[in-house]
Amino acid sequence: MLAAAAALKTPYFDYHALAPEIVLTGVLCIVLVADLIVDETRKYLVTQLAGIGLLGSLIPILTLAVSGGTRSMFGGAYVVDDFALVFKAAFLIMGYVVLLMSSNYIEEGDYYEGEFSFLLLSSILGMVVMSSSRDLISIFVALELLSIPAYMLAGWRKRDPKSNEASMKYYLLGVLTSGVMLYGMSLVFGVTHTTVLVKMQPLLSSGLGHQPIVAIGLFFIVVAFAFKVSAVPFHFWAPDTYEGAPTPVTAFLSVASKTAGFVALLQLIYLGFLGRHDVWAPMFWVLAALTMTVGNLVALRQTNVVRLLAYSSVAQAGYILVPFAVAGSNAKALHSAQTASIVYLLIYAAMNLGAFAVVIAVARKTRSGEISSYGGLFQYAPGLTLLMTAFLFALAGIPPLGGWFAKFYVFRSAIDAGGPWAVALAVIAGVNSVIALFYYANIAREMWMSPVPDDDRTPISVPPGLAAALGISVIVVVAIGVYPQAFAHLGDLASLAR
Amino acid sequence: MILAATQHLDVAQNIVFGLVSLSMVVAAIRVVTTDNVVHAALYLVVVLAGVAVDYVLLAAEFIAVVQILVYIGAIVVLLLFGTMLTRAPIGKSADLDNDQRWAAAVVSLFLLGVLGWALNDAWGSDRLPPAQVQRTADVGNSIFQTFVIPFEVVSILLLAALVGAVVIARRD
Amino acid sequence: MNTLLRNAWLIPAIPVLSFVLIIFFGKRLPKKGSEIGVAALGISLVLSIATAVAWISRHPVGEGHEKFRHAVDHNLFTWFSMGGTDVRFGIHVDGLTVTMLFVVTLVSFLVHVFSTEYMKGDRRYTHFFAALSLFTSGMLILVTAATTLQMILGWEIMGLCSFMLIGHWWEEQANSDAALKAFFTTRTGDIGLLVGVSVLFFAADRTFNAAKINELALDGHMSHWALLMGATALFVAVIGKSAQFPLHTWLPDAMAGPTPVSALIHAATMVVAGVYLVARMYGVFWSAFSIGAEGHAGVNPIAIIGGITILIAAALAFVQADIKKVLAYSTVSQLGYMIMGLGVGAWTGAVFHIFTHAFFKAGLFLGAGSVSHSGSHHSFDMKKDMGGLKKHMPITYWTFVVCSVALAGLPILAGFWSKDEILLGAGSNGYTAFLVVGLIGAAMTAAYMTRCVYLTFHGEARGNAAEHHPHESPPAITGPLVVLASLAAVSGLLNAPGFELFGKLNLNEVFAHAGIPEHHFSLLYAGGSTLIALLGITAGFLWYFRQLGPHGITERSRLLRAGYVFLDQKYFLDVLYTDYIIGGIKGPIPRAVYWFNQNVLDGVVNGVGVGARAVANFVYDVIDQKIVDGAVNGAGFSAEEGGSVLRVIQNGRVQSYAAVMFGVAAVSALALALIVSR
Amino acid sequence: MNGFDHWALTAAVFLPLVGAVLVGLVPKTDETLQKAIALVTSLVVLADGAYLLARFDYGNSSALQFEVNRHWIDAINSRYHIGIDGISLPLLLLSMFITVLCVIYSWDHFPEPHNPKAFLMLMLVLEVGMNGTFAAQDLILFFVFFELVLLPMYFMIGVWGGANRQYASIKFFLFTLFGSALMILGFLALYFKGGQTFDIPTLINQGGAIAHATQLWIFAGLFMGFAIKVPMFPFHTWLPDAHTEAPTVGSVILAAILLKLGTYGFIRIAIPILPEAAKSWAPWIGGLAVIGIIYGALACLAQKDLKRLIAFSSVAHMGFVMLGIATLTSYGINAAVFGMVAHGLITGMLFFLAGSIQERFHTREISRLGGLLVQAPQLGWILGFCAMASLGLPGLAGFWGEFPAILSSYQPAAGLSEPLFRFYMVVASVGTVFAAGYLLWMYQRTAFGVPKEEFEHSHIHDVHGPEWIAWAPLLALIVVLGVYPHLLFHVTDGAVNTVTAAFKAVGN
Amino acid sequence: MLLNEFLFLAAFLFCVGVYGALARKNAVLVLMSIELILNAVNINLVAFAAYGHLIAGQVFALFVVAIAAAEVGVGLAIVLLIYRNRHSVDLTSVNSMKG
Repeated sequence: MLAAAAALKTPYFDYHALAPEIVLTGVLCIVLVADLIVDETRKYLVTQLAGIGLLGSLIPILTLAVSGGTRSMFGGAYVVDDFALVFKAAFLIMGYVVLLMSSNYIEEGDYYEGEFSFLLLSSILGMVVMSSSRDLISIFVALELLSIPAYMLAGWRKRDPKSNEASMKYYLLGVLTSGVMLYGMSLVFGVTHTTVLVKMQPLLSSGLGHQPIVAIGLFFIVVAFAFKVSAVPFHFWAPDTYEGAPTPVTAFLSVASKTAGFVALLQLIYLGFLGRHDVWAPMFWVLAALTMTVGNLVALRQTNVVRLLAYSSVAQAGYILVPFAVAGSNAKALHSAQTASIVYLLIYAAMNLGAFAVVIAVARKTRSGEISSYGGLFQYAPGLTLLMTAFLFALAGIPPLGGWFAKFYVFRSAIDAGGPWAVALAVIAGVNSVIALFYYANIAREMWMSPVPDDDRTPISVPPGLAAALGISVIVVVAIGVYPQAFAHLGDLASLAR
Repeated sequence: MILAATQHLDVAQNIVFGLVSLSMVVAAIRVVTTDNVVHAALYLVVVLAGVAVDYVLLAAEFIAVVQILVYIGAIVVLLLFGTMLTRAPIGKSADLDNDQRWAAAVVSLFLLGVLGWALNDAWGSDRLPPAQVQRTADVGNSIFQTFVIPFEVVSILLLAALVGAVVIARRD
Repeated sequence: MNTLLRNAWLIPAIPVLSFVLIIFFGKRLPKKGSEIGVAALGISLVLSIATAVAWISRHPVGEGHEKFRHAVDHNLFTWFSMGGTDVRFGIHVDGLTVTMLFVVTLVSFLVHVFSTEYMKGDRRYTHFFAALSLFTSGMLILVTAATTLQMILGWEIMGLCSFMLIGHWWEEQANSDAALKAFFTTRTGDIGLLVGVSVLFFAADRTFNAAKINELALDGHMSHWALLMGATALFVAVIGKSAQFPLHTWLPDAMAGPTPVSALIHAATMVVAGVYLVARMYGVFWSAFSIGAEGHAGVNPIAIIGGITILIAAALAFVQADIKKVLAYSTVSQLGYMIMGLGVGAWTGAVFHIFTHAFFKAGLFLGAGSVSHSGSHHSFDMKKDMGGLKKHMPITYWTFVVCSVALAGLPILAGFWSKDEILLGAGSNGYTAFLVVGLIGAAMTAAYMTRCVYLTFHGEARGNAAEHHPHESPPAITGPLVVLASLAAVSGLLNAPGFELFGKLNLNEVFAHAGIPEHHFSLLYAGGSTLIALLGITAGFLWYFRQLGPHGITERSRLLRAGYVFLDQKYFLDVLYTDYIIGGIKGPIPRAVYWFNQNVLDGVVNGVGVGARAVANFVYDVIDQKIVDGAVNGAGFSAEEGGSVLRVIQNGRVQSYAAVMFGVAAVSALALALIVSR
Repeated sequence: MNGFDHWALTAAVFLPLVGAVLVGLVPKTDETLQKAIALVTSLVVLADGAYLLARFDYGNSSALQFEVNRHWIDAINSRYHIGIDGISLPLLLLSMFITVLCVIYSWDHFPEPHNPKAFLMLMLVLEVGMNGTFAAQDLILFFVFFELVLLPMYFMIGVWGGANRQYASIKFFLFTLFGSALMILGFLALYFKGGQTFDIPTLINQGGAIAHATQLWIFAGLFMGFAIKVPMFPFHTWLPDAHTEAPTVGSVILAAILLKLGTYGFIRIAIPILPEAAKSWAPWIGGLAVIGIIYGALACLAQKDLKRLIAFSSVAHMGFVMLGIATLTSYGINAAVFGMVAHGLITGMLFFLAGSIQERFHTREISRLGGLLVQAPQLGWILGFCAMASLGLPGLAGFWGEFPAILSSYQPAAGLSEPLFRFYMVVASVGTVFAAGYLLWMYQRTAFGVPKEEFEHSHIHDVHGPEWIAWAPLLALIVVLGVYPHLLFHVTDGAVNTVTAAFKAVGN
Repeated sequence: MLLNEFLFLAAFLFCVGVYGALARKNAVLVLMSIELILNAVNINLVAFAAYGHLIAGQVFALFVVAIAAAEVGVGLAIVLLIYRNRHSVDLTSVNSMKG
């Protein structure tokens, strides 16, 4: 027994490296407890607490960034490097913005407020963990932690059948794809006998990797994340869930959850499956092309703004997938491809959060998600209109709003890779960005050029939380557009393979 | 001698595996084809128990125990509760399948074919090494050393699932 | 004296200034701006005369027939420079310039004066004078231009002003139609100008300088192909501007403008510009079409076009009822003479014809204007509204007759000398066919002018001439008439044998160098052409005798008296003219020609317009809106359609989604596995 | 160089933005102040332009002047590099100038739904984009400014436009975006093939080294971007719709400046960086240009709408500009730059007139107009003047864009087919006749004759104050440049020679 | 014993699970099918663990079991939620959002 006890060594813990997770976990617990204590009428305090906690978790990230270096734990299974730090910080900020957006929404809708914050925080914790996860088990666990609360958040408007439906669809498809992913992981594990990405990489690129089963394993793993980032044809859940879920949750799903999926993909592709672009390049080529095209084409016919944004976010995922498809042809392209995806993700987050914030604000008055309800918005809410216009055209990639730089980076990675396939994909992306403009501009058209549908011109009151969310988003969007170097630098920093 | 013993054991194992597998296959098919929800749950128990037996055959006793405890003891019960709470007909009901079952069958058979081909290609006749029991302590060590972070994460996950499920499921 | 020559740019500049002043201040002046125009042209006239004097007193170089004066080629400033080419704005003064300056400023001055009375009370009196000034300056810019580019400038300014002036009374659709037609037709010819100038620019090693181009063309330094192309292109422009067959149809329509404008267009500006261009760039044409070369004679497009124009236009002049149209066709015909003259190598003759023609044609037009102003109550229809005006308007009548006779080419009067020189050139240079054409043209000219004079001033007063009270025009109108008639009478003497001042003054180094032949007065030609002209006049009278019955008898007897000397020829002419030519002219030929003119040529011109519009509608409605734009909209539509097809898959059922996902996953997995294991 | 020289160009680009923000801060009701700020801003910018004009070293017009080269996006090696040479200077000035006139013209002409604040802000933002494009010496910077004009113009058309404005505005937007998507791909290819830089002067030095086949493809991408903006046949269909529906000021800016961005792109970027490809593409560009000349003219003849006619005439006129560019000669490109400026002045002026006519008659249908000269003689004469200028009458600015282009196509750069370009020359010359055709026919139908019955008794006031102030400088410039083209040619010539330097080695 | 015996069994269970998830109307039955899939994964993991003497495989399997429990719990909660609002757990009728 003693021997056994001795053998049970306490693992090496780098507490500094884990500090963000620890702080966040602490906040999680405090929120849970506070929710029990705080009086029903003052639940907003819990939300504020959660917000402060999220920001507090940023502090250790800053200290880690200052101290620099890569901290690898558990044989490379859990790594805190610049990539991880950038994304952890990004997730925390996204979480904070979503919290800002949701505070009034949840309160006024009379939904469970404390638990909402709690689940949101857990999901964010899952994402924060995901950023550092460099083995299959951690990735799986992190994925589940970020997903399961999200399934429930999607159904948070309990009395609304649509919200229930959103939750159910998301849950079922999510669980099924995670089953597929697990099956793929088990196969890869069986071939390589390891779960740590950096250890399986050389094995996968050796002769061992050239078995059909490996291709199937890798593909099955990717399926789960393709689902998570709503890549066509694994996107079906997205429009329905986005439409049914509470709008802040939709924003969360379309931004944070999607980013988390991409974070996992980045790690898997650029660490674990590096050197196997013979498998993933064609896969991502098809995924990217389909995702952009289908997302955009279907978006053309949408009449509901949330659903439209859902398809738009599908299409946006397509652009982010482009670099994956073209990376791998050479080392330089690998770097620029990664950077492209990362930069795109960060910029996309700001644009999309902003757009959803406006949707929430407008819905406060119109109580509708129909695009036609945006008619003449400019006449009674010029500020919101201006903001929405900025976000929409940023999403469309029109300079000087941030989106152009994201798209530019994607194009850049494709051209950097060179070759007919890469250029063809770039052209597809280019054509798609034109198609996309049509529906983004359609909303702008409705806001600026159409009459007010019911002639109700009462101004829209924007609660401070929402206003702050809008402010943060728009500042980021414009700042990136004008001085993209800031984010480009982050992208360079966060690159996994250098 | 040892080799002979191993071979004997192997034969025995194979017989057990064959029987168990057969029942699992039948039970699994019944789970997805039976027209009685409760029966389905019971067939599921057979499958899950079979899985536990397989774990034993693979010398993973700890997992086998966990399998019985968590799956048969908790999950199936949970599912049965779910069946009750949603007032599913306890007896037969005609339409438990939707109209795309043929498509589903095609997809899954195709998938089975692909997987079978690829598995055969990869591990065609690889034998399992003689069973070496992996001690529970080793598993424990591994969990609390290498996989401590996933472990912690799972604990938070369970907490979150609990809190969330309560909110979602409760009447208000 | 060189200072005067160098500053000849002042001559076009003053009318430009006048234009600007009239536009901006004209309406506020007591005489509504006309005083500025008259004064400006007066000054220009004086300067022109001074320039001419300066030119004459310029010291000639060379010997005998080769004696010439150096042209003044003076750069004023750099117009622009690009690609290493410095394009200067300069003036070129030589005999031709001086001649033209004098003609243009004089005629224009007189037209200005005439207009002060003629246009009195017009709605756009001020505008009219402004345009008149600009018009004149356009021609003056053209004639003083040192470069082909400046020529384009002057050329197009005239185009603009002709548009403005022909369409002066734009309230009437017909007038603006005529203005548009004039502009389009000349503009069509201008394709040639643009192309020709471009070709010559490069052929002459990147210069626009006209003198340089001429020099190089005559030196044989230019490739013959480029020369031919350039010359042909320029000649296309000339055909348009100088109303040569087949682009002559705009000119009669241009009679829609006020009469002084017609006088200006026909005598001194616009249509003469084409002839001037050929004369100015003669080196190019001479070399390109080998005008002077032995063996080539008789086959150059300039002469051919000129010849055709003479006959075609002259024939047409017979059937016009509108006095101005008679004069217009007459101008076309006379321009044909000039062009033909240039084509047959009679450079001096052609230029001299410009000179003389300006006076009598301006006189005729102004005379017609005088008639309509005071005699026929603003009508130009000879048959309906005139007749018998001789007694009411003696000054107008006599000046008109003098000019007519000058046009017909009877000796001593101006037309005789110039026409004679052209015919002489044609004959001497081996262009015999064109000599015949010229002679026939001369006869026809004499005949139709006789008809015109008769219908206008003789016989019974008809229509307006009878109903309203015809009277003589005021001095502002008759003054110019008298001046012009006098000049029509005497100006021809300038190049009369023994005198030959004109030819000498006009000779410049380029032509001296090229050896363009000069021919001396020949009694044979002179006599012949005089004879022909008289025959024409006689025939005219005979015709009227036959047609007009009793009144015709006096007409014929009067003619018999006047042409008693030629009694012998009378019978011969009678048969020839009456039975064949005039019978033909009266009968099928003019009708056919007119039909051809109205339906084919004019039809082509108008048809081009209609056709262009039809093509335009097709291009716009079908190609642009349906095909090109349709493709764009179609792309958008199909994108949307694609979207709605794809939407069908999104049927809302979660298990359908799952089925698609798994199906795709299974198939893709197999595909990937196969790719990898390959 | 004195101290302000370093800032002058940056100020020229960004001062309008400051103005826009200031206008944005003014309360919505205080319209006079908004207008005043906009006017003062645009005037200050113009004054800055005058400063640039005064300090510009004309003897060295091929060199970049007032150059600023600072860090911007290091990650992609893109820099804030601005500077102007003889080609950009006139266009930059034109842009400043037109903006001032537009502000003046708008003074009491704000189209429905009024809202001068937003309108003026858009106009000033538009100016930022236009000025920036002409000053940018970095491809990415160029791209950003190039695209920056899209949004304001989209809204200007879409909000303040005519009946069919929504369709027109989105069409404009989609078309141009399509081009720029391909253009940016071309830029990126240049970056990777041309030595990892976006710096235009550097690329001009290095771009020739790119393999010919690659050049062809890159040029194709750039061509799409620029040709749509120009617009060249068959990418022009956005233009008539956009022009027809845009408010007057929008049309003016669109015609006067925005179309120039495309041709400017050819001269500044596509041709000097990729001379080999330019040579291979030139016959096709020239062909499309002359098709555009004839096609645009024919389409004009078919028009019933005044503004649409002027819009199609832009297709034809830009055809001349592109023909000049396609010759790849100094003459041709000089002509092109002149043509750009001239077209800017003249067509801008024509759109002003069309706007004023519409304002007075509430229709632009040519068949309903007539007798303009009777009711509003000054307006009518100005229209006639502009029609004459537009059809390329010598002595007015339009001629110097057309004739040298025709001239240059007689002898294109070495290596280009002379017979082909000579054929183009003749076709283009025929185009001048067509131009006369549609313009004068339009003039005849609108200005000549007597007013139609429906307007016979309506009071049509003649040109009024703000209109005179806005138009007089344009009219004066049309004449001045037409009479003395040296003013412009001596600025552009030096810079153009550097553009054509690559073709000079072989005889031009 | 052959490794593949287990792997084939797992693959079979996986595919049966997939069939069930796609073809069953009742939400609870779909949850059961998902359990089949997860068990297939676990058989794989444990088989590989035995094949290569890898502790990680078993640990992985344990995590899968734990998370499967959480998933089922959440899944049932959601099914109950749906049932409460619609009085049905028929997944084919849950299709109010589409297109």
